Amino acid sequence: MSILHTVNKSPFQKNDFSSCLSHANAGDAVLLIEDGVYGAVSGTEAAKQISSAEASVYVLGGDLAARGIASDKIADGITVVGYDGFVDLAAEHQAVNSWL
Amino acid sequence: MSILHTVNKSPFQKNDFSSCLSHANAGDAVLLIEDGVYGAVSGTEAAKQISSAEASVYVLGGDLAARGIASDKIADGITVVGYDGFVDLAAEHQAVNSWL
Amino acid sequence: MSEDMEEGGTVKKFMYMNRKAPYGTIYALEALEVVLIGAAFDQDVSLAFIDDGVFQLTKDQNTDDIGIKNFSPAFRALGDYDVTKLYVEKESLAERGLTQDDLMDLVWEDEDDDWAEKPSIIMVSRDEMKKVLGDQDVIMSF
Amino acid sequence: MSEDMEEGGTVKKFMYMNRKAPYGTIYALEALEVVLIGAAFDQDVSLAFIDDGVFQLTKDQNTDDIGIKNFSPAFRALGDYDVTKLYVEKESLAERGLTQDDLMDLVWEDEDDDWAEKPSIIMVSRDEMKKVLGDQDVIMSF
Amino acid sequence: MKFGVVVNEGPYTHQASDSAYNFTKAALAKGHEIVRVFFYHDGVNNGTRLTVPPSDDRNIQENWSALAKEHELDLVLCIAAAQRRGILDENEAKRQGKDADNVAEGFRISGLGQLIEAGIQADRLVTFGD
Amino acid sequence: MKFGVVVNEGPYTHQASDSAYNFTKAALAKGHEIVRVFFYHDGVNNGTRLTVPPSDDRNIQENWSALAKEHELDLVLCIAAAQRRGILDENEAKRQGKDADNVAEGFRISGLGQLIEAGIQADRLVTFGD
Repeated sequence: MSILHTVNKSPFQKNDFSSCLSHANAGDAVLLIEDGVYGAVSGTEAAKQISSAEASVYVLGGDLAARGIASDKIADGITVVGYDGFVDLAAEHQAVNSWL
Repeated sequence: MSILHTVNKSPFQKNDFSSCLSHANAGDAVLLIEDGVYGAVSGTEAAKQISSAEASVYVLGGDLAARGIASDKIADGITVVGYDGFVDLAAEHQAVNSWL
Repeated sequence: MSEDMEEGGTVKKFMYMNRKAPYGTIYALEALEVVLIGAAFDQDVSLAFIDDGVFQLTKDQNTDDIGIKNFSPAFRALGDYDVTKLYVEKESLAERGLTQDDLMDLVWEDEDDDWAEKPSIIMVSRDEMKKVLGDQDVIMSF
Repeated sequence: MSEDMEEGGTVKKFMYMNRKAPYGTIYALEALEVVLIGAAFDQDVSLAFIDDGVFQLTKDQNTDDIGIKNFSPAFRALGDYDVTKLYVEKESLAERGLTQDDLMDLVWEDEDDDWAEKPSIIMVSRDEMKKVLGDQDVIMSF
Repeated sequence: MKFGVVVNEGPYTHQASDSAYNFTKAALAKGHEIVRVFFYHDGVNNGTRLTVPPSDDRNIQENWSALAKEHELDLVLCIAAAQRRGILDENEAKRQGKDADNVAEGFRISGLGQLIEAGIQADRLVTFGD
Repeated sequence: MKFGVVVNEGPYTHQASDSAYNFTKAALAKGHEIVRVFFYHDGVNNGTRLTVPPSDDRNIQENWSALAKEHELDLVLCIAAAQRRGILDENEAKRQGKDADNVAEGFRISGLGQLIEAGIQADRLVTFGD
């Protein structure tokens, strides 16, 4: 019993990211997509929140590349996936919660 | 030479409010409209930011009433105006900056 | 359609998650429209009010000046549709300078208890909300 | 139309304020379209990049996987349109884990200085940005 | 005083169009001039005549069209934004080979230059959006 | 596995429709079933055939229509949301006394019950929005 959460907004401008992290249970997964991928950049307040999160954190590679964020900028412990990985994550969890 | 700033988003969910306050000059006016009016409720983090702001802060009465916020809930130092007051504020300042 | 579903015997835990304020955007109103339609499907329904979603439930909303329809009275109808679990997050309310007294008094009538009026709003802590969210089969986000 | 305006002699300080990231929403792209059209009107134009707006200027954007057109190269054309003042807020960049090295190298050619290449990006502090914003006649927000 | 008004979001979804409408009415009531109302981004969706809002709610398009008629307002939909979003007048529909058009009375489709021009001609430009 | 997909924002303005499209294609490529794609809120604006995006950009409506044809997808526009926003098929246009319709091939207009049904029938419901 665990949930896949998706976050599609920048953590620097909107609270969806931090609200999601504070409502995710241990064993849940959080996938950053669209403008949400900015939360994966190392050395930021967002990255600090991720490092203390109970859930596993993933980020969509296509959205990173679109925004010019190189893989060496990604904070440790975050896994980059493609759309196929997104589908797998959705299948592996009992429900998907989109933090819109 | 001064600016009227408008903020139409909730300070609890988006950073437009705090970004606006930190970019407003002394002598500027800030008008809270739409979901921005939640920033006028006393006793919140948003109200604290307003109390230390250099700009004068106004709030649109119609948007307050729509959201069920009674006038005794409004933090001190904030002036309630109608749409006609909005027009006057726009006329009195050299430009209007909408924090969208 | 609800009959077909019942025949199939599928009863899922449906959560409608509300995190946005009313009027500034239409999501709150259109979410409520889904809840009202969804009530015919006899699923195990609950609503969560988190972050700015708690603003949807404030009492004394008066939209005359802004010219938009006041839809808050429709929340009072939820009980009649057997939608009786409205989870409201305490921390979200407090951060926004509100208490439960600022919210509408929403009730439902329990037919198994001589139609006694019971409160629909269930105040929960963030930790309790986490558990409620983790227990759902379908989460609709608005 | 720009000729009419010149005859009128009106030259205003136009500020295009960019506070949103690219691709997640269309505002950044459609703002740039306004700037390019507006360049024909011979006003005193500048752009501000504040908050997530700084993300519009990152280099090496590659949108192949998401299927949306990469419009970042269009920023390089701004110099040719005599749009040469792009104010970028230092604090916004730093909060987002970026430095100026992560941004495109945007330049314009100064015809009064033997077409010397000069940088279009002007890094400013938040306090300096406040002053720039306070000095405008028209502020277009996206 | 001369005001220009910009609407950046579509009807109903965001309050922007309602706020702009209320602001415009208040400015007119005070004797100000509205040089133009320019609809950009999803704002162009305010200009379709095909909306059928619930009968107990306001009709945003009809409100704008009526206000335009009463005060000879210039309501302009940005052509580039409108094309992306499927808002076409009869001419545009013909030009693009489309079999239908949807622009409402009182609105006209024109270029982004009309927005810049409004910024130059108006004493104040007021933008409503998301 | 059976997926339901929900799209809550219109084309171009938000990335939601693009992301949903890419997710749907990836799910189909992995052999999953898509029980329905439901368009709600401004999402109904994805279903107009009148868009004319710039020729060097993607055509979101055509992409959905083509994917629906190839995989027999059920693309449903919410009727209540569509009426508010001026999205009508031929029947609706007639019923509402409107002189034009704009729904694209492969999309159909139906009620909110179709969203609930998708939630019940699908193993996973994935929502894309703002």
